[in-house]
Amino acid sequence: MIRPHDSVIVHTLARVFTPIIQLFALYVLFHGHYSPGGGFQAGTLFAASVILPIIVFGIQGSLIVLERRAIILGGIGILLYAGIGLVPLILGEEFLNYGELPIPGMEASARRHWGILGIEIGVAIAVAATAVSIYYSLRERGEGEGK
Amino acid sequence: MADILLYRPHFVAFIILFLLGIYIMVVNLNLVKKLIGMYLMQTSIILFFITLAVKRDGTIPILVSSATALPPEAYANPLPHVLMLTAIVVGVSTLGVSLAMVIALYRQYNTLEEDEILGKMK
Amino acid sequence: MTSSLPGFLFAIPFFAAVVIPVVGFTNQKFCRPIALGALVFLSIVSVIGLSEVVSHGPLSHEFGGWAPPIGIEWVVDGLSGLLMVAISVVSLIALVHAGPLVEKELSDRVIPFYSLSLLLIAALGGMVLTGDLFNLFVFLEIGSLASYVLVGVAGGRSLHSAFRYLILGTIGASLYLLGVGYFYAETGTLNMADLAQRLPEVIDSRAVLTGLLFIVLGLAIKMGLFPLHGWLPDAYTYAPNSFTPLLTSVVTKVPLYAFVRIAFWIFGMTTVSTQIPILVVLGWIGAVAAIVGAYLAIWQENFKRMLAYSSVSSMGLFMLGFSLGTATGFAGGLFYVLADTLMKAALFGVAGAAIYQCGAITVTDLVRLQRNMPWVSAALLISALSMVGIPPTAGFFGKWHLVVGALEAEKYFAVAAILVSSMLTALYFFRMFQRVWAEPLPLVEPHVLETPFPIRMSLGVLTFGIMALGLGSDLVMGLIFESALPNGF
Amino acid sequence: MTLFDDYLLLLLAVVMALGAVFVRDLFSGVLTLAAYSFFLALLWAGLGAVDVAFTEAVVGAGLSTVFFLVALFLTSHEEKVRKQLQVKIMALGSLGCLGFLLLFGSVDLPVVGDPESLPSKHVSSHYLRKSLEETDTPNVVTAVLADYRGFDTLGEATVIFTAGLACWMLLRRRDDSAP
Repeated sequence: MIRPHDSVIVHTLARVFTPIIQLFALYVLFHGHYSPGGGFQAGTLFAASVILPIIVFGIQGSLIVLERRAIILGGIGILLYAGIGLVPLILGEEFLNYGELPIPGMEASARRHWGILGIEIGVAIAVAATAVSIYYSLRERGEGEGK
Repeated sequence: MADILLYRPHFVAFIILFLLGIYIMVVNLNLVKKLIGMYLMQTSIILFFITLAVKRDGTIPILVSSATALPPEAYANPLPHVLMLTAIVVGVSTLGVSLAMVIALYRQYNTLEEDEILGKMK
Repeated sequence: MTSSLPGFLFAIPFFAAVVIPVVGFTNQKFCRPIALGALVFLSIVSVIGLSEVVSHGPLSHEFGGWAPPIGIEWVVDGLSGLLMVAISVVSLIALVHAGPLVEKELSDRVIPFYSLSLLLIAALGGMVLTGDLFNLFVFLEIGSLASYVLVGVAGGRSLHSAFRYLILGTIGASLYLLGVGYFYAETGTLNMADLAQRLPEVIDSRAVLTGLLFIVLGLAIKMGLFPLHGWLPDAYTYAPNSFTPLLTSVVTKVPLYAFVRIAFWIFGMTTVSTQIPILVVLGWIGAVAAIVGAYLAIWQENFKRMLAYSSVSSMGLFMLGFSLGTATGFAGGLFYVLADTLMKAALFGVAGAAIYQCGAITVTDLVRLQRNMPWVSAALLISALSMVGIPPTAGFFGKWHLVVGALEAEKYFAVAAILVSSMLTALYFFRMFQRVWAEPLPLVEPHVLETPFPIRMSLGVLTFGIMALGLGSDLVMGLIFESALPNGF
Repeated sequence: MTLFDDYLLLLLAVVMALGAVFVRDLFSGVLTLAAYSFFLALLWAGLGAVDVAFTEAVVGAGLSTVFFLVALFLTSHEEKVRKQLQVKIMALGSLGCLGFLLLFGSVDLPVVGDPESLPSKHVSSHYLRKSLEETDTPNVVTAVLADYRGFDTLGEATVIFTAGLACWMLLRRRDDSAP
């Protein structure tokens, strides 16, 4: 049984760190074109920012509404990724060919730039939601059953 | 043979980690220990690929200003990095699933030792 | 020829798999129609793909619009098109069959069952169609994760066998990835066609030899080839009945396909038979596997376990056929793979139906089928005759072509192995016939009814398929000879 | 990065790996594994693979450790010791063959750090030359990951989605109904 921690220091640190981690995750996501990082790392960091409060404050204090729906959000992230890929396929080009995305007024390379950003957001959503979902699944027994 | 051991430390470390990982996965009867072995095996393969990407005096594969500023020889090879990012994700996914199996097995048999589980099945 | 058709072959099952959990949460009833609809659609598209290949030559699709060595391409040629048709059609039938069983066994897990099954099918399709070694690894892992879980979801023994499958499967996948790394280190490319061009220059390198050995070893674990089949009997026996037809018919065939693709298309016939003579070794392993698997099957009381060892034996026969080194042997091996896909789906479908309807687990229990379940009994009879190799079933023609190929290659040990394994197979299936049809009914007969319509229909279609493949064997062999043989024959 | 640093980090990583394997208490083992992961991340940053290092630090030392720890909290953390000499000898024998094969194949591998080796030339030089022009992305790893080999990345996202579904399927309790 995982019990919530009751130290004030831990609580305060968790409160302070959660938004910082989220901010860093957003930076990693949107700056992935220029520096190390990208959708996957951002998603994992975001998942960490959701998991940290659950570890510290206990599962009751968490976004319990997420619990079973997290995996749906993961599916939506993947649908975003694959949907961006599907648009060119339906237009008669190749799957995932962002150069052929119907964005007006852009060079092919710029379209690819924005296409990459779009799929990175999809990956970030999918990874964050799925990691949280795995975490919830793994500790599901922690609720009523005890040990 | 001897010069490999001296001049390819990465390769030697890779062999040690890889064989250690498989050995633990096959021999150890504790389910979590098996997964620790699996983690070692997967990371050792990442080590193998990353050393393929190294170039002497090469910098990280983020281009400076314009593509023509530096020749390709000046950057580390990005392809193995990409492959290994995927491999890391595959590794953590496999780990998640296998830990779920371990927890489910523990719920049913109340032990993490494979021989005890086999004993309780009979 | 570039075409968008392979892209749709990926997109159809993939989108369906991801949409199912999203939609399924509002109403669980949507899952099954979405899954079956997607598979019908997939089957149609893959048949169209195969006919395009036969009339116009291979189709390729460059993902992201990048030409092959830079990007990833998918290729539908004769071999991959044929296997794609087999996978999509058989998995459609297997999921139709699974319907009533899922309601009974996994009623609270319908959503993930259909979603993971479709992910598995999408991954198998990806492994068959991809022209890139690393892309193959990614799909290998998706498919493996899905099948580990679907094996283990019944709990208890199935969970333990799934854990062992996971451990061994991960070792196999890692060995495969390592082999790809060795190839990459020697050639600098991951694309199969590009690799085939660049490998001859470095074929004497020890690293290439090591890489090939690792890949063969890894795939051999995944396909359950004889000395490395440790995970297979338990997984086949204890997996939930709703999943076994899919697991046993296609999941192990696809790593075999990957081996064939790498050995015959990347390395080429002459290389693997003379310069790096792995075919000789694999031929002997196949012969031993065919005999030992059939011998072990004789001693099994559990029906599913008996079939599992029979699968080990079949895998040996495929390997034997591919290693003969003649066109007839190769085509015969491929034909037998197609036939076995149908036979295993039918036999495990019967096993699942028997457990569902009257709890018949052992071979002796099957006696309960004889009077009240004519459809299931007929499917059992015909698919078992096909396993033994009685004309005019598909199994007979498969073995016939294998024997002809072995005689052409003058490999008499192969002929002997095929005949001995067939005789042992006949032994355990005839013993089963004797128990099921020759013995009187037990006095207290439990009230047993015929199975629900989806099970009956899918078993009927599979039985019909076995007969049709047997009667149309000339047509299929002609197709294989025309468009699915590698260069060098 | 000098060779000396590599030696040091590799040595530390191997020692940590041995520790993680041979320590009896599983909690200590998992935490040692996190340290192992951390040293590997440092090593990869040193070898120029910054993206991999970042991911290893986040996933290997972070997420994997969290998963391990949760699993250990919910199960037990004692490892029982027992003798199984026969299995060990057989395993050591076959692993010896594998190790010999690895050493045998390594002789012809390209030298570490050789810019003229084949893997550094053929496909990868295209990425390094063209990615800024073709995809407008200076980080070549991102460009290759999300565009040139974007299909692999879709597969990667699917792998983790599969794992999420898988855990959900395995661990939900029987009495749950779909929400």
